[in-house]
This record gives sequence, structure tokens and C-alpha cells, in this order.
Amino acid sequence: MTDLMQKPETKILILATLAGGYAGADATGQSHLDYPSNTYILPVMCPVMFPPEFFIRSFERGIDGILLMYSGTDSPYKVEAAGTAKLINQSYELMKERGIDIRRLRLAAICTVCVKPFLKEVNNMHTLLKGIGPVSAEIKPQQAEAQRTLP
Amino acid sequence: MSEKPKIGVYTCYCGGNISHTVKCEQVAKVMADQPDVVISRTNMSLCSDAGQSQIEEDIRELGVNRVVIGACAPSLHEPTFRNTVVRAGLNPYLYHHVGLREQDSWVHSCDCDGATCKAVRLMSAGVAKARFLDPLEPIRLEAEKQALVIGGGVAGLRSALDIANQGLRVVLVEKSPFLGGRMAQLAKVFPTGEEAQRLLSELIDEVVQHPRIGVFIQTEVVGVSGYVGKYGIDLLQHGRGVTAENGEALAAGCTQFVPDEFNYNLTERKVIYKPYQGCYPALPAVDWDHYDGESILLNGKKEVLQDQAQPYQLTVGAIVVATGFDPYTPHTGEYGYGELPQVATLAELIRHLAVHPEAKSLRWNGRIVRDVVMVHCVGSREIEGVDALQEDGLVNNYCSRVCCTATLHMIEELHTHFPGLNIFDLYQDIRTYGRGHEEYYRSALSSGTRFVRYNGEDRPEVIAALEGDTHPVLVHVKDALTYNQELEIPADLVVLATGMQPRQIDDLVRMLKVSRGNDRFLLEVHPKLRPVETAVNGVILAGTAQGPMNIQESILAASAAAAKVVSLLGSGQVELQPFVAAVNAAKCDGTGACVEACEYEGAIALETLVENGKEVKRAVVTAANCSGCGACVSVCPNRAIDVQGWTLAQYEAMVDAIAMDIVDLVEAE
Amino acid sequence: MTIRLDPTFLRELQEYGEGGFSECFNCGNCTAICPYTSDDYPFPRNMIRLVQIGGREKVRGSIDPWLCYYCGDCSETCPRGAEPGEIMMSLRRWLTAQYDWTGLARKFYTSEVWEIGSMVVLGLLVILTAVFFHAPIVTDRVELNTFAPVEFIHTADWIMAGFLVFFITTNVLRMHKFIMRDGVNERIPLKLYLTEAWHLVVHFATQKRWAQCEEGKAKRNWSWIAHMLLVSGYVLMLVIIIFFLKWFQVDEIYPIWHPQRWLGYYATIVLVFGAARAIIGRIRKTLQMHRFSHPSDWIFPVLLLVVTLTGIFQHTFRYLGLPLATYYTYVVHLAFVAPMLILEVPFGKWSHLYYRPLAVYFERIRARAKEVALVGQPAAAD
Amino acid sequence: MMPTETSSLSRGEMLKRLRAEHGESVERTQQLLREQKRVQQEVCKSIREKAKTVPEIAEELGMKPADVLWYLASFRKYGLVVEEGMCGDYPLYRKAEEK
Amino acid sequence: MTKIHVDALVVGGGIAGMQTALDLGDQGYQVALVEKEPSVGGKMITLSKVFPTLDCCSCITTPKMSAVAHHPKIQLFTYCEVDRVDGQDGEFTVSVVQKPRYVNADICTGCRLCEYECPITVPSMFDRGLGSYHAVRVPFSTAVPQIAVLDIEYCLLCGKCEKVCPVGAVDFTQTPETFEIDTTSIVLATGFEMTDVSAKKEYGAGRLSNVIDPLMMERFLAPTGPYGRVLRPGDGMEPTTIAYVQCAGSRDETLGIEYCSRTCCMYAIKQSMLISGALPLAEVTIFYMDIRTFGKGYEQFYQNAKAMGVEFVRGKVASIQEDENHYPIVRVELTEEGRVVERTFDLVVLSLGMVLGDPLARFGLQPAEDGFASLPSVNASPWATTRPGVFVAGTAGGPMDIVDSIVTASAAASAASAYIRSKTQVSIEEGEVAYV
Repeated sequence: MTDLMQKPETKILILATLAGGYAGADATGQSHLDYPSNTYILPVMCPVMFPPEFFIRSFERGIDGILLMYSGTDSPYKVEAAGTAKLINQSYELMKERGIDIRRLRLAAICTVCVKPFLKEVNNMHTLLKGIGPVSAEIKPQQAEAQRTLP
Repeated sequence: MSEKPKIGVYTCYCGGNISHTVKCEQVAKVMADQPDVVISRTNMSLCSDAGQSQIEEDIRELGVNRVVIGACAPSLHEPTFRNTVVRAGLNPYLYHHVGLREQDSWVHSCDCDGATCKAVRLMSAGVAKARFLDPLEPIRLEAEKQALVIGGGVAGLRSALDIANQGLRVVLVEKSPFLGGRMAQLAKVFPTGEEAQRLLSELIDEVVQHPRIGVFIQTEVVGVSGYVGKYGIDLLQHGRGVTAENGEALAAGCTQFVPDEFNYNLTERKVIYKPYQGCYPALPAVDWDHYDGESILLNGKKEVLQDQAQPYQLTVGAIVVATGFDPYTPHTGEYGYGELPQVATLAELIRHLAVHPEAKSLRWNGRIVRDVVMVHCVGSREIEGVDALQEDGLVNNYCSRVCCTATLHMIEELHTHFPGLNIFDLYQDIRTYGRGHEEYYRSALSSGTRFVRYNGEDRPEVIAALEGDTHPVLVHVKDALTYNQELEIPADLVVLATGMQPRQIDDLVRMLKVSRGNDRFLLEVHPKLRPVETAVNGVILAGTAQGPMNIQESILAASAAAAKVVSLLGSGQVELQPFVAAVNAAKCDGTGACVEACEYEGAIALETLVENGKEVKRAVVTAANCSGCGACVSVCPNRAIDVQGWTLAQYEAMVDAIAMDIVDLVEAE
Repeated sequence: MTIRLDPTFLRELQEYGEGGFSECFNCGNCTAICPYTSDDYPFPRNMIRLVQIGGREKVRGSIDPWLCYYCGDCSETCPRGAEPGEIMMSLRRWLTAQYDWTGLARKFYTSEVWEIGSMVVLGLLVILTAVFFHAPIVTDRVELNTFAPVEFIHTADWIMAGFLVFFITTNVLRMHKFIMRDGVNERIPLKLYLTEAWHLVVHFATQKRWAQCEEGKAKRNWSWIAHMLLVSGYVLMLVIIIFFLKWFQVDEIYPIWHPQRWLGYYATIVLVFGAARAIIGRIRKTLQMHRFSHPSDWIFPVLLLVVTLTGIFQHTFRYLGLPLATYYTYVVHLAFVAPMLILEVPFGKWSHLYYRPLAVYFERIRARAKEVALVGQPAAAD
Repeated sequence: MMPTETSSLSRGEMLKRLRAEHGESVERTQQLLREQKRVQQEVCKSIREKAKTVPEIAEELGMKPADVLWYLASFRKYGLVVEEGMCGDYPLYRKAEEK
Repeated sequence: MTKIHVDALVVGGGIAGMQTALDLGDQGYQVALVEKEPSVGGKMITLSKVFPTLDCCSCITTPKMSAVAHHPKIQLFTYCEVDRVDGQDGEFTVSVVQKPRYVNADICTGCRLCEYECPITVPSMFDRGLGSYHAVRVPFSTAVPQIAVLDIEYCLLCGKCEKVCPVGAVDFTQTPETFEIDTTSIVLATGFEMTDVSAKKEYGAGRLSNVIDPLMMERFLAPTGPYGRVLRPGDGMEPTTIAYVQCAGSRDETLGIEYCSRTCCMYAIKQSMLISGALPLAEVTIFYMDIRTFGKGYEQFYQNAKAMGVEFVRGKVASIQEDENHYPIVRVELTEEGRVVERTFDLVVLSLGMVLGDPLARFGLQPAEDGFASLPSVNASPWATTRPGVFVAGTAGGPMDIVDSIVTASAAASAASAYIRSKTQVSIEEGEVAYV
């Protein structure tokens, strides 16, 4: 089991919409194109559901970069583009307040077949995090004791 | 949550697709030690009957009440496993699917440890989410047993007829003034040699006489709302401009001529016109795009025609998109097209022959033709960096499928009608793949057609001959079959076998929210699992809107589309996924922020309730109108609202699981 | 160099045979299955291709068709049924017509009327000559040399031989020009013609390249032997009648052990056997090479058979002592011999007997010239 | 699944009839079984101590390599032999440890 | 005799038959699906991965197999063969023979104890004879139904299986049973076979041990394959140089097959890509006449293969012989260079074509010239055979790939559904088109 103990330096959380980025990530997989493995993609219906506090909380728990991959104006949801942009701006304000590099949170429009843009975003974020280091350098992660014994 | 979660975790090898990279056994072992996990297994192929039975057995025997599966993309097999857990008596939404193939093993094939590590985190996130899963009930809606078919070509007609024959009502919408689409422009069709227009008119007769089909001609779809089972459609029908009484007379009296696009502008027609004898409807129509507004003499009176467009609204359960293709139009100068009068497209030649049916010899541009050069793959199989870009900056890198057989079919026709022609066929690969198609290749060879194989990176050149040459144009090509010998072919006519292009239907694509593939044709969900369905529920593809096809293939696709429509609407009910907003009334204090944020009419509203004798305002969701976008979720100050199945709490748990160090996980063993 | 595509060539060649020049879709099966093909001569497909694109000059200057012995493997395995073997046959006919400056060969191959007609005319001429100019007819015993004095016949033989030599030489010179001069830049040293001449002799005598396609195919090997025997028979006869007629055409009947008799018997037997075999094969069409017999393929074996049979009859009548029957059959015999030798040898199918070894000979010279040039190159570079 | 109707004959009678009907194939199969047992013994003996490639085993036992491979594939499937690394382009096979 | 009444009978449980049955079942029709093998899945379940998406084949097939087995409207009859079709015009009586499994299907649990006990090993037809199983076995790991079948031709009648079976399912008293199905419509999805490898003597007529057919290569590439890896069957060597001979069973008059089999170009390219993945050092060469990658996304697939280094050589392979070590030697003209070469490979795959699988006479149908079902009006109703009420789906109607098979299967379902409605008095709520 020792090989599992290697710690990837950084963790990138990718919140990707089912109608956009998540399908784009699947398309990338179907093309068998490699990208860094410290990327954790969670499907979302529409990113407009995340309040800014959610992102701050994620950084505090030790996520070093967050990519929001949405469909933007092509989304089946009317509010996705404008609503998400608004939330992201609010999040940037909060991040600045707490001294978190705002480049750690990025919004990208990825379509269902956007293989190249997907790879570009992932690789850019990976390179960025290599440069600026883990989020723990900026805030103390609150990896709460409670977590290890989640209900 | 009433019962204690008992989670079953399954890591699929996917027949090696996952296990070649991810150490599935290790993943399973780590998962087995997670809290609440009662069983963690691996399987070679979880979607197989045996794999599914295993899950069912665990639910029944071990009392598993939450299922987490790490396998291929959820888009492929989420429905499969939902059915599995249902069979075992579990609510289908007590199951969570983690994509370990497209998003892990296939993209980290050089990094087995990293991929395994990632799988462990994603799976534990899945387990974390599973703890928060609640049973959900799908939203059942009455479905309108009526379908909309967009496009009156062969695919649309066939699709409409098949749907109607299976008992549903159909509205068929055609934008142009006549039914039949591109097929009407063909003469004989391969491989049977039947007349295209006769086949079409038989089909059109069946469609227009069908009691359950309504046909709207000269009609555009201008608005789409709603969802599967209940799409609201706004139509705009243009006026025909003439009546049954005055149609022929007006057409006769009309003096304005415009190029006839039905004949690819080789001929002219009046602005009040019928494209061909035997067209449907037989009544002439006014070409509003070109009509100059001048008056037309009718029985001594001057008449000015006016387009009295009429809007319609209707409700349909499903939409079939059969909008067809556009023939590729070469750029000016591409193989001399548009610059040399002796260069034409295959489609143009078909129309040319159709308008001169009695011609004893082939004449083009006033000259008798003796030597014809056919060029394959014009606008198809283009190579990035070699061929000129299309308007949208892409190249048509796909094969258009029909041009090879169509070209060879044309060669046979030419040889039959004009014996003695010398025909030269410039190709890359002859793709006569269909049943009976290879016969056309053989026939073209037997009749003396000279085939020259060119390389896609070195396309032939068409140039004007020098003064005094025996022929007006010369084609230069390097022949791979003679070891790249440079050939010069003198020609009287160069025919470009142009391929198919996606149709310019951007407005419709936007309204329907369907996606396009890399080739810009409309995209199906999966070529094998759901080959004619789009990612939008209730929007089905038929024919060449999806990609190049010949008539036979269009008909098959149209019938397959009909089968999907009937499966969907036949019962009169559709089920929607229950992923809509839900309010926790206990936490809601009626601020109304959610109502403000919501963009969907009738989806959420404040209602006055009596609570403990006090009147309070509480948000209430109307599920059928809610899109599940969650705009309300992020604005609620009390976290009183969530999208069912996608709650914030679940995401937070998932983030925590991902953030947790693997060392901890290993220690936790 | 750009070739201007000439569509007429294919049509022209179709007059020379049934091969499916246009059925071919250039898969290359024929070339790969062919036991004779080589890097320098990758036929038959290259020939078919040249015909398809109208490379008339290139075909005229190529020796490839002569390197094919029509074993039929290509036609048997052609996925398109295009008969490449028959195509090579047609090309040989066309080439023969090209080499022949008189235009007779072309007439013979493209018109049956011409071919048969000229044979008949020449045969009748012989008969008329015999009718009007014959010597005294002795009827009480067989005296052929009185009826047709051997000196006279021998002189006629020499005249005919001169005629043959003239036409064959001039045609061969044209062949040489097409193959070794036209479109060939480098000069080939005369010395090579001499040093390589033994190839011509060996190939003429043995047709040994033919044996190459028979590896492991017993049936075909037999074909080559049969052909060899046939060739030995008529070459023997030709030598006898041109050079030793006086020794051969005698009224005295030699004893059975005399070489004059058994040389004659040997030649007769192999000729009957060879010609009959060729004819039966063509009737049955069992072998691939016989499936598409052109009229010109029939005429030579038929003439040969008739000539041999009339020869046999004539001798039989002589032995039986039937003077008139002997004389008449002799005239008929000559009426068939003359067109066979005068028309078939320089202009007809028979010509392949010298075109083939010549082609092999030219190929050798070319190959040697190339080797010499290669050896010479580094020296020149210094 | 269509229920297959059970014949009225008893099991014993039926077996007897099957034996009569399939006498030839039973006999052939018995020979085949003897052959298979022999090959199994020899192959297992050959690779008990040392892992070998297919051509090596074939050479040793005087069998066609294709047949050896077929047997090995079968033994592998039922757990009698295991793969143990490669020798050049050939995988090595070794007898599995007895359980 | 048992008699069953259904709306539609689907013959053949391959991908086309399953799709037709599912589409008809989803529309509420009672469907009988008859499959001659002991498991549904057809040829497709034996494949490794599918073009052009390269996703695993069983991931597409097994759920459909599972779905037909569990569908409430579908009755599945495996190991059954259609004997005769009587009747016409929507009133067909089909007699079907249930072949004896010698295992009671109702109680067998698929535990495989019998299989492990059985002493005799036989070539596995699932692995094209290159793998093995026992005389009694569950045909393959993902078989549906998961029930054992006993091969009487290889049975010693030793009774070991009978003793070991925990539920007493082994039953030597079974005999072939005939039953009848009354149906309104019939959909033929009887599939294809590969062209006979022994027909082309220039290619060794199937006698060269390192010249294989593409379905064998599919098994080598599949994770459940006979060797668990790609080895050549002649001597178990991991091949480094592999050749594909295109049109080895199509477009060849000498075989009597002049048509194009449509799938061979794509499967050869797909297998080349998979081989490159499984054996990174392998070099694959494809000898072809025309590359026919005409489907959606196929041309890109071809270009990707080229970019990956798969070598495409134009030329019809004339002959394949083997050297003294059984390495196949391919003789071919490089038609773009005008040179004949002989190249030695470790392994040669013949890209065989498709011919009709099951004879059509039982269904009262005449084959067309190419041997497949005659479809008189392909440009109007490409699913209709010469017998009204009998429709065709998938490769029984001509060579085609999986995508096309699935589309034709849905189309046949649509046609059958309309036909059933026109023949039975299904009360259709007649109605005018509703619009406001």
C-alpha cells in the first residue's frame, strides 16, 4: 500500500456541469489524452447553486485550486452565465479578504466536445499551483478533527 | 434520515479499461474500511447481468441501502444501475455513480499510482455523498401524444409517417413552400435506379392523407419552450401569396425572373413558381425573399402580393429534428469553380441532365462534351493545414459517405445516355460500401472510365488551357497508381463530387439546446447506446441533420427516430428526474431571495401558510416548472433550500473526502 | 515529365484481345502473384496502368509483355476477373503489329478477313503455280522430283528464306529502335551486344524462362516440355528444308535405320503431338492461357497440324506407290507451308519465337549497361 | 425460459439410451480424455521446477507448439498453471502451487 | 404442445435482435426473442472494444443482454432454433425447437460447480477454438442467462456433474422439444458469419498457424481472452510485427464475393490501435485497396491511427506463405511504388468479410444475389423483405457495423410496430392534430 501514500502536491477540484464541462471531460477521456491526476471532477447541474462561502470552505479544507467548468451562455439554464459570474465576483471579494490568491478559482466555459480547452484549463491550473504552491501557504486549512470520523 | 446508511461500494474493472491503470483491488480495500460501508467489491464487468445480480443480491442479503459504483461515465450506465437497484427493491436515487474510466483510467494511463489515488478520493467522495442520499420519486407528467417533426425531406416525411402509423399525432413543419427536400433534386437513385421524385410523391401522398399528420408548409419554428412531454412550439407560417383559384393565372402573369436555386441557378424561374412538375403542393408559391413587390397583372387587374404570415402555437411531447444537409459549395477558385465555366458540381450536373432530358449529346456551356473529369472528396476529407479553411475556421475532415457511389452512379448514367464519352475519375479511396454499390464501381470500370488516385495532401489542379489547345481546361494530378506520375487530363467538363455540409440552423440549435459534434453536425448521445437521441430529453435526430447519409440510411434513421418517439410518448406519460428545488420549511423564513433569483416562471413562489397560529410566508416549489438550476440555493441566507439529489451538504461532504489525505485513509485501515 | 492522358490507346488495344483492360482496379494482385515480375519489370499491372492512362510510347518501348509466358496465375487470382494474362497476350499482339513496318501484322490481328484471306490467296497462288508450271507427271511410279524438281523447290525455299530474313530483320531492327533507342538517353556500348549474345542463343533454344513459372506445378511443367518438343520439331524441319532439302526430298526410299527417315519421323511425331495438343487445349479451354483464344492463336497450330498431316499423307502415298495422290497431297502440303512460313513467321503468332528471346537479350544488355554505368560512376566522380 | 418437458422415461433408461445413441462420441471423448490427462501430466512435470516457454515445452514433449499453447491456455483458465515473466517475446509458464 | 402468443417474434439475440426486442417491448408489445446459442449477445459480446469511441464492448452489450432478460414484455428463448414459419399476413405460426441443455434451466443457479468438476476440456467456440472450456459449462462469464449447458458430443456420461450439482439441475432425460409461437410479425436478426477462411488458397486456406481471423484477434484483445494477452496462436509468442490483409474475404471474384463488407477497414484500424496499446513495441501494417472509413467520426479515427504510426500500404496481398519457423510471409505489390515485396511478419490477420449467418429458407425468404435477405425497396422501406410481416434487422440484411445494426434494429421495430397495429384491432385513439 505504500504507493498510495504518495501525496500529490496540490489538489484541484473541478466542478463541471453535466451539460458542459463534465461531458467535455468525458470527451477528453474518450480521446485518451493525459492530464495531471490531481484533478477531482464532481458533476454539477448548474454552478449557480454554490454560494461564495462554499468555495472559501473548500480552500480552508485544503483544496488548492477550483475550476468551475460550465456551459456559459449555451447552458440549458437561463441563469447559468450571468448568475455564476456574479457569484464568482462575490467569491473573489471574499478570497481577497482572506488573503487567498484569486487565481485559485477560475471559471471556464467548456462545451461537451471541448477537449482542447479542457486540457488547457487543467494544465494551466496545474502549472499555476506548482508556481504558487498549496493553499496552506496562504491560509491555515481547517482540516477539522471531526472530519476523520465523519458520521 | 431514518435508517442507518449501509453502503455497498463496487469498483468495476470495466473489462480492463479501468483496471489496466487503476489498482481496483486496492481501491476496494480502502473503501471497505470507510465508515458505513458494509461491503466493497470489484467486478470485471459490473454492467453485465452477473455484476448486476451481485448488487441485487447484496441489497437483499446484506441489507445494503446505499450503492456507490465506480465505473464508466455516468452518462453511459447510470440508468442501467438505477434499474438494478430498483429491481432489488431500493429507491433508484439511493445510488451514486463515480466515473473512473473517462475521467481517471483513460486520462492517467501513464500514472497508475496517481490514478489509483484519484480513484480512492473520488470513491470516498462518492461514499460521503451516499450518506446524504435521500429516496426520491421521479416527477410524472402527462405527455402530449403528439410529436413535432421539423423538416419535410425524406427523413422528416418517413419519421412523421412512422410515428403516425404507430398511433401518435404528428405535426410536420417544412420551411420551404414544397415538400420533398433535397431528394426531389435527384433524378434516379442508387442502387435501385428508381425515380427519386416518384418515390417521394408516394411517400408524400401517404403523409398528407394520414389522418394523424398535420402538415405546415412555409412554416418556421420560432420558439421552443417547455420540456419533454410538453414542449410549447411557436410556429410562423408564411402566406402562399396565391389561392387555388388564382395560383396558375398569377404564375402565368408573373414576369419577374430569379435564378432557380432548385436547379442550382443553372436556370431561371419566376418569382411565383413550382420547382418541378409533380411537386407537392401542386399550387404555385410566392418566393417572398425575392419578390420585388411590383404588381402582377391578373385578369386585367394589377395585384400586389403580400406575405400574410400566421403564427401558430402547439404543444408536443417530442421533437424530431430532420433538417437535412446543405450540399457543399466550393470556394471560388477551388478546382476552378466559379472561375472556369467548365467546372460544375455533381449536384449541378444532375439538375442539368434533369432539365435537358431529351438531349442526344452532353453539352455544357454551349460546347459538346467528350472528355469529363470527376473529382471526388471536394469539401470532404479535408486536411488541416493543407486545405483552405471553411467560413467557420474549420476544415471538413469527415467523409461525406454518399459522393463516391453518387459519382459512379452518374458515370453509369452518362455512359448510358452519351456513349463514347471519355470519363476520368480522380479519387482518393473509392468508398462504395453499401449493398449493391460496388457494382457501380465495376460498371464504371467496365465502361472504360479511367481512375486516377490522388493523395489528399496533393489535390488535383484545374487550370484553363492555353489558346489553341484541343480542350478548354486541363486537370493536373499526380497519379499514385502510376507511382506519382504527373498526368495532364484535357477536359471539356470537370465535375466536383461535393459532399454534405451541416445546415445553417443556428437559431433552431439554440432554441432546442442541442449540441453539435466536431464535424458540426448535430450530436447524438452515444453512437451505440442512443444513436438517434440528443442529450436533450425528447429531442430526436432523423437523417442528415446528424451526419452524411444516403436515402436508405436516412429512412432507417428516421424510422429509428420514430421508434424512440413512440417509446417515449406512447404511454401518455413521461417521467422527469426529480432533481428540482425543495424547501425545508422549518428553516425557511420567507425572505423571498429565492423567488427573486429564479428565472423560471411559476417555479417558486412565496405562499402564506399558517404555522402555529401565525401567518408566515414560505417558499413553495412547483416541480414541473423548476429546472433544478439552484439559483435559489446560493441566495438563501438560511440554507433552507436545496436541489434534491444535489444538495450543498453533499458537496461539502464530497469536498471533505477529496481534501482528506490518503495517508489518513491508509492509516484508517 | 507530365504525361498527357490519351484515352484512345485503350480503345485501340481492345481490338487486339479480350483482356479486361478496364475492369482492372489496380490492386496489384497480378504483379505480386507473377513469378516473373521483378523490381525492374513489375508487370502486368504497370502495363495495364500504362494502357489505362494512354502511355503509348512507354508501352511500345517496353519489353515486359515478352517476359510474360501466360502461366495464368494472375488471371486465376484476379479479384476483379480482369484477365491480366490475356491483357499481356493482347499487348504482345499489339507490339508485334508495332514492330512490323508493313502494317500486315496489324491487319492480321485486327481483321479475320485479312488474316484468313491472305492465307487462302497465297495457298491458291501455290496451287495455281503447281497447276500451270508443274513438270511432267510420271504416273507409273512415284517420281516426286520429276513432278516438282528439288532444285526448283530448293530455290523457292531460298527465295522464301531471303524474304523471311528481310522482313524479320527489318522488324527486329524496329523493335530494337523502340526498346533500346527511343526515350533512352544513355548509349549502350556495342560490346555488350556481343558479350551478351549467348543469352539470345540460349533463350531461343530453350525458352528457359518459361520453366520459372512452373515451380511446383507438374501440369505446367509438362506444358513447357511439350512446347520445347514442338519447337525442336519445326526448327528441325525448317533447317532441313532450307539447307538440306536435296538430301530430304528424294524419290529413293531409304532403309529404316537411315537418319533421313527417323529425323523426319521424330519431327512429324512432335509436330502432330504439339499442334494437336495446342488445338485440343484451345477447344477445351482448360488452361487459363487458353481461355480467350484469339483467331490468331488458332491459325498457327491449325496450319502446323495440316502441314504435318499433309506431309504424312504424302509420304504414306509415296510408300504405297500412289503417284497422283502423292503429287496432289504435295501441292496441298506446299499450299499450306507457304502461307505458314511467309505470313505467320514474320507477321503472325510465330514471331514470338524470336521476339521473346530478343526481349530477354535486350533486357540483359540493359541490365549489364546499368551495372557498367554504376561501376563507372565512382571513377567519374573522382 | 421455455420449460423443457421431461421425458416419461426414467433417468436410468434415458442414460442407457444416450449411451447407445452417442456411443461413438463417448468412445472418442474417452480417448480424448486419456490424451488430455497424459498431456497434462507431462506438461505439469515439465514446468514444475522451472518456468518454460511454449516452444521449449513443445520441443521437450515433441508436440506442436500450437497444441501446447492451447493446453496451457486451458490450464491457466482453470488455475493449473500461472504465467511467470517473459523470456524474450515468449511468456513463461509454470505450474501453479497446489492449494 | 405448448403454444405462445406474441405480437412480435424476434429471431436472433445479437445486438440487432436485442435492440429490436427492447424497442418493441418498450412500446408495450409482447415479444418473443429466440436465440440459437445458449446465451444472447451474438457476435458483439465476443468483441473487445468498439469503434470509433473505443469504449469496451461488453459495456454496451451486457446491459442490453440483461435488459432483454428482465424486460416484463420480452420472453427469452435461448438454445432454441426456428424450424419452420407457417401462415402469412400477420398470422404466423412458428415452430421452434428447444435444444436439450441437459441442465434444468429453471433451477440452475450458474454456480459452475459442474464446470469445475467436468474432466474433459474442449475448444471454446466463444474463443474461436483458441481457448477452452469444459463439456458442461456456463458458456462465458457474462452469459445471459447464467445457466450451464452440457455438450453431449463431448460428454463421457460419467455423471460427475450430476453428483456435484447442489440443486440437482443436471438432467440427462432432456430431449429436443418443439413448441409453437403464434405471432403477428417476425423480425429477422439472424446476423452474419465471417467468410470462409479456407476458401482462399493463396492465403493458406486456414492452415497457417499464425494467420488468424479478426474475431480471434478480438478475443486476444479482450480482457477475458484465452491467453489474457495478445499472443500468436502458433507458438505463444508476443507478436511485434503484425499485418492486416484487407479485403481478404470481400471484393474478390475468386471467392464469389464481390461486395464490400463495410466493417473490415474500421475493425482493422481499431484493432491496430488496441494492439498499439497492448503491445507498445508492436508495428502494425495494413495492406488495403481502398480505405473505407465512411461513418460518423470514422475518417478522423483513420487519421488518428495514421498519426499513431499504423502503416497503411496500398496493395492487394497476393499470397501468404510461411517460412520454416511458421512466420507468415506476405507477398504484395506496393502499388504506389511499383515494387513487389515479400515481408515476413510475426502474425497476420485476415480481414475477412461478412456472409449471411443462417439460411433464409426456413422463413420462406429467397436470398438476393449477394446471399443476404432480398430487400425489394431499399429506398422506401429498407426493412421489408419479400414476405409481408417479416422484417429484417442488422446484418441479416447485408454487412454493416454495430452502429448501423442498432439503427436498423430500431427502424425494424418501428416498422413491425406499425404493421402490428395495422393487423390487430389495437384501439387507436383517432384524433385530429391538436394545435391552438
